[in-house]
Amino acid sequence: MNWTNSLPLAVLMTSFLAAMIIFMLPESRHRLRSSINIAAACLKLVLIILLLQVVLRQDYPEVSLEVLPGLSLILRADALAMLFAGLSSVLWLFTTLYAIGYLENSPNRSRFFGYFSLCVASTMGISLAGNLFTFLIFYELLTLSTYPLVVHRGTEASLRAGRTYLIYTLGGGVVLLVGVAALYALGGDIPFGNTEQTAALVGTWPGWMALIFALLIAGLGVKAAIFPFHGWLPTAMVAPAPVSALLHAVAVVKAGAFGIVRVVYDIYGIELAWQQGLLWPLTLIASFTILYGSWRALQQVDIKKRLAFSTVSQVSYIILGISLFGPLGTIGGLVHLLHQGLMKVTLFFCAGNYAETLGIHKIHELDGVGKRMPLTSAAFTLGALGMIGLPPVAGFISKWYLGTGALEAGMDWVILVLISSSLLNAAYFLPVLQRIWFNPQQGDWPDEMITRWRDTTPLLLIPALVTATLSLLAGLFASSVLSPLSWAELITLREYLP
Amino acid sequence: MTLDQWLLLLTPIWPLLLAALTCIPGGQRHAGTAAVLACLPALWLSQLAYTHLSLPTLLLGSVWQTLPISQTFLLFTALLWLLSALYGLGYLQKDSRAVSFWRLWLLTLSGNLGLLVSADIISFYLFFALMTFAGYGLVIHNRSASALRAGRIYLVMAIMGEMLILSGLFLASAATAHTSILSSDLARAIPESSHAQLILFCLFFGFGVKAGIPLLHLWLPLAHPVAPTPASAVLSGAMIKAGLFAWLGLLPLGEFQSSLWAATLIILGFTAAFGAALLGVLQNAPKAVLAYSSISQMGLMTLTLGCIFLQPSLLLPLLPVLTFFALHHALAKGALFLSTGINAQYQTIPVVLFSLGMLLPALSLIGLLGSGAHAKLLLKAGLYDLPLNSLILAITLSAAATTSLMLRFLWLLKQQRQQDTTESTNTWMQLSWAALVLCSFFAPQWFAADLFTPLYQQPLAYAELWWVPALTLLISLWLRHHAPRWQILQGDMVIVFEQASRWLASALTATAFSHKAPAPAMSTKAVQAWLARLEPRCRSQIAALFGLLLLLANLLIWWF
Amino acid sequence: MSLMQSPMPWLLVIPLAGATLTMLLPDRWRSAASALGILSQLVAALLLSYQVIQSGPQIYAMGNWQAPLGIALRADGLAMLFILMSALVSSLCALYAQSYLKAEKRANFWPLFWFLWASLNGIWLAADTFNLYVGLELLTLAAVGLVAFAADERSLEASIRYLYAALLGSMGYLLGVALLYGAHGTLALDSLAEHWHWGPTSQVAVTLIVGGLLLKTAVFPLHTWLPPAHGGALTPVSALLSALVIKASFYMLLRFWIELDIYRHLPSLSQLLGILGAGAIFWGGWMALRQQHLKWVVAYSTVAQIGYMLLMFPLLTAGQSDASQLAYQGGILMLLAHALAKAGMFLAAGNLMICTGKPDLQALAGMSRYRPLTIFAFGLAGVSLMGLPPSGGFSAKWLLLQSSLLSGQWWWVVVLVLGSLLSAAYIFRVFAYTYRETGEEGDRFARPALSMELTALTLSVASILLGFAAMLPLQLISLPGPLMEALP
Amino acid sequence: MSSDLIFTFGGIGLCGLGLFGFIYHRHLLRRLIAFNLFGNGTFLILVGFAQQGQGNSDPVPQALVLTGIVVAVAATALALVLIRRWFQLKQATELPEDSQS
Repeated sequence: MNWTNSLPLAVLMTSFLAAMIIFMLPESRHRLRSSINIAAACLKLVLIILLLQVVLRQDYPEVSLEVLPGLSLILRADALAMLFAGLSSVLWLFTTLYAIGYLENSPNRSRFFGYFSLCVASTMGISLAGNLFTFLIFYELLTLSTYPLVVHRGTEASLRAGRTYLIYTLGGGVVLLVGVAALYALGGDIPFGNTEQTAALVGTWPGWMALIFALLIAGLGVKAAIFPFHGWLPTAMVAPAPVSALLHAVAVVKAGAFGIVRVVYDIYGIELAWQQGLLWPLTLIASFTILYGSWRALQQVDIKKRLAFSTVSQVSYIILGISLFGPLGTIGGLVHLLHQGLMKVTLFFCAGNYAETLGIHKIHELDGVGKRMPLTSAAFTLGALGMIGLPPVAGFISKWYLGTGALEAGMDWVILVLISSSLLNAAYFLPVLQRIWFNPQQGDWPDEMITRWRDTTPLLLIPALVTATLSLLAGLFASSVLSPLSWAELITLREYLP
Repeated sequence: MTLDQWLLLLTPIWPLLLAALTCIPGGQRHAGTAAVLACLPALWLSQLAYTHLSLPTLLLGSVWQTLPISQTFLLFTALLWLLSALYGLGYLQKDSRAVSFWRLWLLTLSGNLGLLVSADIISFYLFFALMTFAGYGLVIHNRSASALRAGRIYLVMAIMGEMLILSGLFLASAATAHTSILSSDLARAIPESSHAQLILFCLFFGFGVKAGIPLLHLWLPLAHPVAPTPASAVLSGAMIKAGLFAWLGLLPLGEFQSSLWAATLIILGFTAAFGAALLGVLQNAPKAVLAYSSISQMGLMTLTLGCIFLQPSLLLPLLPVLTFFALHHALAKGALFLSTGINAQYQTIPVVLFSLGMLLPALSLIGLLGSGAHAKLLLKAGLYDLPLNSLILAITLSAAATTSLMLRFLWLLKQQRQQDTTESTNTWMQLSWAALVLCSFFAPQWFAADLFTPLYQQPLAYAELWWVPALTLLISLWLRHHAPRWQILQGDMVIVFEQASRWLASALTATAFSHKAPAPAMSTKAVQAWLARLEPRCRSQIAALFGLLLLLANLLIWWF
Repeated sequence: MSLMQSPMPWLLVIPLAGATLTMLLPDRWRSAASALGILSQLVAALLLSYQVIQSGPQIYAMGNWQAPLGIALRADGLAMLFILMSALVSSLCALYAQSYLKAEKRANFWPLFWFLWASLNGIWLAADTFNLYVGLELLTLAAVGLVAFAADERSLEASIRYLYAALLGSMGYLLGVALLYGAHGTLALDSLAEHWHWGPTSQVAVTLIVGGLLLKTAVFPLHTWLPPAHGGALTPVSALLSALVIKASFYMLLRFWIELDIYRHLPSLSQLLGILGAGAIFWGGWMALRQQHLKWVVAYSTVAQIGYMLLMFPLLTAGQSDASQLAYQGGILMLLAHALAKAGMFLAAGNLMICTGKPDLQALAGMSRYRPLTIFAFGLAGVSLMGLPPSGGFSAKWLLLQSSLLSGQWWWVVVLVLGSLLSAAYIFRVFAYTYRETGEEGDRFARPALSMELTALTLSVASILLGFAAMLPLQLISLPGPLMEALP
Repeated sequence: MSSDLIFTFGGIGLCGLGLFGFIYHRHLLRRLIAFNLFGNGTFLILVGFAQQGQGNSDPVPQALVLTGIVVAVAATALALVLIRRWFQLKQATELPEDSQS
């Protein structure tokens, strides 16, 4: 067996083993734990880069293991998988750094980082899954490994949030399970990518396949926080900031969206889904979610809550892009998968910095914080502008492709959705920026942490700055070969080529 | 890359670099100087041959270039920004927030220059947005309540505009089947598109917000007075022209004949030209008056565009004229704005010079002297071969509007001058002001030699310019004694809208926050308790259950 | 055919010898002897399974006394699987007990333990219905003894209940067997299967047998004796009972059901079993959700899990052979996964109770910080019980799901899905308690021995690994044998 | 009416009695006795089957019955031990939940 075939497994294992080791470590070994974390993250990044080289050469390493008669676990690295894997491995590095800084001298770090790594391992599994069954396994694993992070604080509120989170995600997981099982019952084990198999099935049982599609989307939609199922996201806000970042930008929400990508492109095939008229309801729901999320965000006074609802709407951009038939829409959806990740993680880092450094949780407390924490605020501004979709931040690129994609798919009304969503985004982000930069400071900060640093501690600051810069560069040099955009274009090219 | 290309690259980048420089501790002291230096590449570039620079990795593959129009725009934009910056050096001497002002100034500048050189819509949109949002900071610089209000309105309308523009761009790029993002290709493709009208609507009104066409002008008279004088000078002189520039770049001028749009534009133009005057003369702040005058001047340009829609062939003759008009208005209006700051220090310079400095730009704006006269003449000349002569007459009459505005302005200045004489003198301000006055006066000779024909060679046409202002002067002199003391609050319509929006917002928030969490479901305690008691009962009756089960099983077997 | 040729008799001889030895030996030797016995048991089990895999099912007549009077032993794939399972679980439980029980208790623990194991092996290997009865009865007595072993009121009461219920069940079973003998004149399973004919007698007999076994398996609504017994007993005992003892009667039920072709002739009865299973799933889950006592939660979860296993009966339909195959595999896998996971969970719960010193959930606050390893073990077991991937429980659930979809009985899908949600609810409820930070700091906690934590972890991890290695047991049980032939 | 039928019906009757007693009585000893009745009924039936073939009787049921009796005795002994312990602990002859309901 060729050595590249073991790469996906290695990518998975780096964080999994890290998790195991960290669980074994005693609570007190902080430095060792941190170094293990960072080492694992860097190692994974290296592996991912190796894997990218391989995938660019058009061969897709694969490992599989038969767990049940006729049903096997498949880890396969294709272009799409690399998109997500790349994102999460990059963001994991920074989130880890941030978390190390954020949780400095707070209890239960061993537990936290253990599950943290486990969560990333399952994200890797999701991205590298080669069939729905494998996907399902890691999808559920993700649920399990994120629960301890959500309830990490152990307060009543966080426990309640954890319960809500579980009710939603487990419910979704079960629906997904039924969908997957039904699909398997009809057509056996369908690896991602051979859509002709599905096409045959659709030919035989169109009704059933439509139902299964609905089930799958509903099951995934829970994590992707599509409208009726978005309730867990804002409540999960009680979690520590790195966790929120993880939930919103890297792992959970993205897992749902990515799953929908897989289902639409690699199970049903975009053409087929479009011909069967399965896509337009998705477009409708996504559009509604976009508007609804933005509208609810407008009413929040808590920073993280506002960000949460903005996530609800932003993730539906991805779904929207997926549901638009045509390369441009696809590019928009895929590239937003990355861009939203970068921007949102930045925003959450910054929110965390405000909370950690100055004890700011509410928006009205942000007055004049730009003077006190200029760099953090600059990063926050970048993220916010990106969310509004202003150039040159990455968000604009996604929006541009979504809009053109909508026109290409002949759904002109989507433009209205995008426009009004941007308006709402502006309406709930610009006042915040106004407060940060232009309002004078009201009184002294709620709970100021005394550091020798002007802004905040480097471990909190640097990740935010880096991700902010990345999201800026991703937009500014969108057409360079290294940009997310060109990778998304590559994937789309392979997707739409017959 | 040649030197020209380097300059082209630096034109928008250089201000950004300087802005970054002002963020490092050392650079803060030199923020003002940075602002002055920032315009130099642009100024230089405007004097060079046309250059073209394509940056494939930037955004979606940007293309920057300079063309005849854009060079003229670059010229006066850079000039105005430069001189205003110099002026600002003095104006903001004692200002505590000077540094942040200059940072925003540099950002805005970069946006303004960038949109003039960018040939593709993406980078154009980028710079346009940069200018708009950074401009907000300039507007609300002195955080007074009125400034914040003005800023809010500015922002709201600007975002509305942005969104209109964006949708217009979406549709336009669809018109090219998403093959190209070059403005020129888009403009060419628009007429073929199935939503041509919609696209035109979006683009025209989207940029119209900047250009201050009626009903979208609301932010202007609010923003200009509250902004620091140099800022209002560039706002009203340069940034307002960005709208015009965008129209020239993106609207399918010269190949799209549409009487509908012609009518719309011409009517809007006239409404602006005269309506603004009506509102303006009833203002109490000199800067507000100037703002209204800007609106009315932009009205003339809108009108000219309308004529091009009426008769596309006019594009070629009118384009340079329009550009020159923009240049003239930019400089003259800039000079006037700067003069509002000067008035306090008149005692250091001879009164004669001072009032001359006041009068020259005013007269030129009315169209009696210098650049203004030429602009008017060229405009009329361009429009002569249009079927409707009434248009010419109307333009001539519009001088009345300007005249009355200028009179009002000067009168208000006089009032102000009598009130405060506290300010200390400052050479920077005086020098820059004087320079701008001169520039605006000799603009034709210096900057538009190709269009320039001395006035004495066309005495009749020139004479025609005189009678309207003269008449207006007499009327206003008469009015000055028995005029009703009306006045209109700044930002006329805004008050209405604000009330409406406030009411709407309250209503919405009422609905938004009214929805409570659903009432807890009917308590199931009783049921639970009953079920709980079931368990031990079954426990003690297990044998009975066993028997029952056996019976049931047998019955089942025998029945089925 | 002597003792030497086949390891099969050893599986009975060693534990019986162990029982007697540990009774006779002085206290300090007992643990050593047991360790020796356990090792030899493992060796024997492995040898036998090797034989079975190599050369099909094995038959052995004790002391060359042929049936009907002699004791005939029979080892096919299924029996092998159960032998290995019980070997693994009970040896680990023994290891746990070694450090869990105080010396004097340990001394009395061993004999009962060995009797238990002997009777289990007897049941796995028994070839005729009466030996099954004897094994069952022995098992009951040993189990009751182990429950009563805790020697406090609750466990005593529990053991009395348990004893009575079990006696009732075995009597019912015996009556059924008697009637069968009357109807067919034989007791050996295979010969019964050969000349089997339906009549009122055999129908009543079947219902009696099924009913008795259901009572012993603690199937809803006859489950009520189980929670106090399993919840009240000492931890290693609870683990043994939940993991193995109830499986014995279930195993017998399965053999009857398939080998005597009951599933062909009594579809109504199989639906009834399914309904009982559904009832067990929901009732057990709901009760587990209401408990305040950690081990009772686990015990009630056993009730619910039995329901899952019962779901395989309605799915074993003569019609679709593939669906029945899947159901069969799924049911067995579920049983296996439950054995491992539940043993692991009970042991972990025992550790937690050692830490807190209190049995109730409230006391668990902050435990996830103090004993991450134990919580992890508990969690892994929980994952398998919830049927979340990747775990044996999930694979089993998947198979059952497939089977019910294939056989078009979608209502079982609903039951499965809701049931797993319910189990998630009660397991995560326990978790939430361990995450509470409301309790004081961790220094008041006692600390269980490392070996105890590791045994718990081993079992839980095994239940997870089963999800990846499910093919091995499935291949084992699909070896040719009377059961496989009887399957459609 | 042939002898084995008598045995059978007698046995079934005893079993019924045993079951009834099991259901009806709370007192532990009574329940134990009821269980023994049940058992004896079963044995009776088995013995009855042994009589089917005239003359030489079938050995198997008798073997079974013997074994069964042994097992039953063992069980009864265990039950008695437990009941005694219970009585010593609680001075009660019933299980609490039963006496409640």
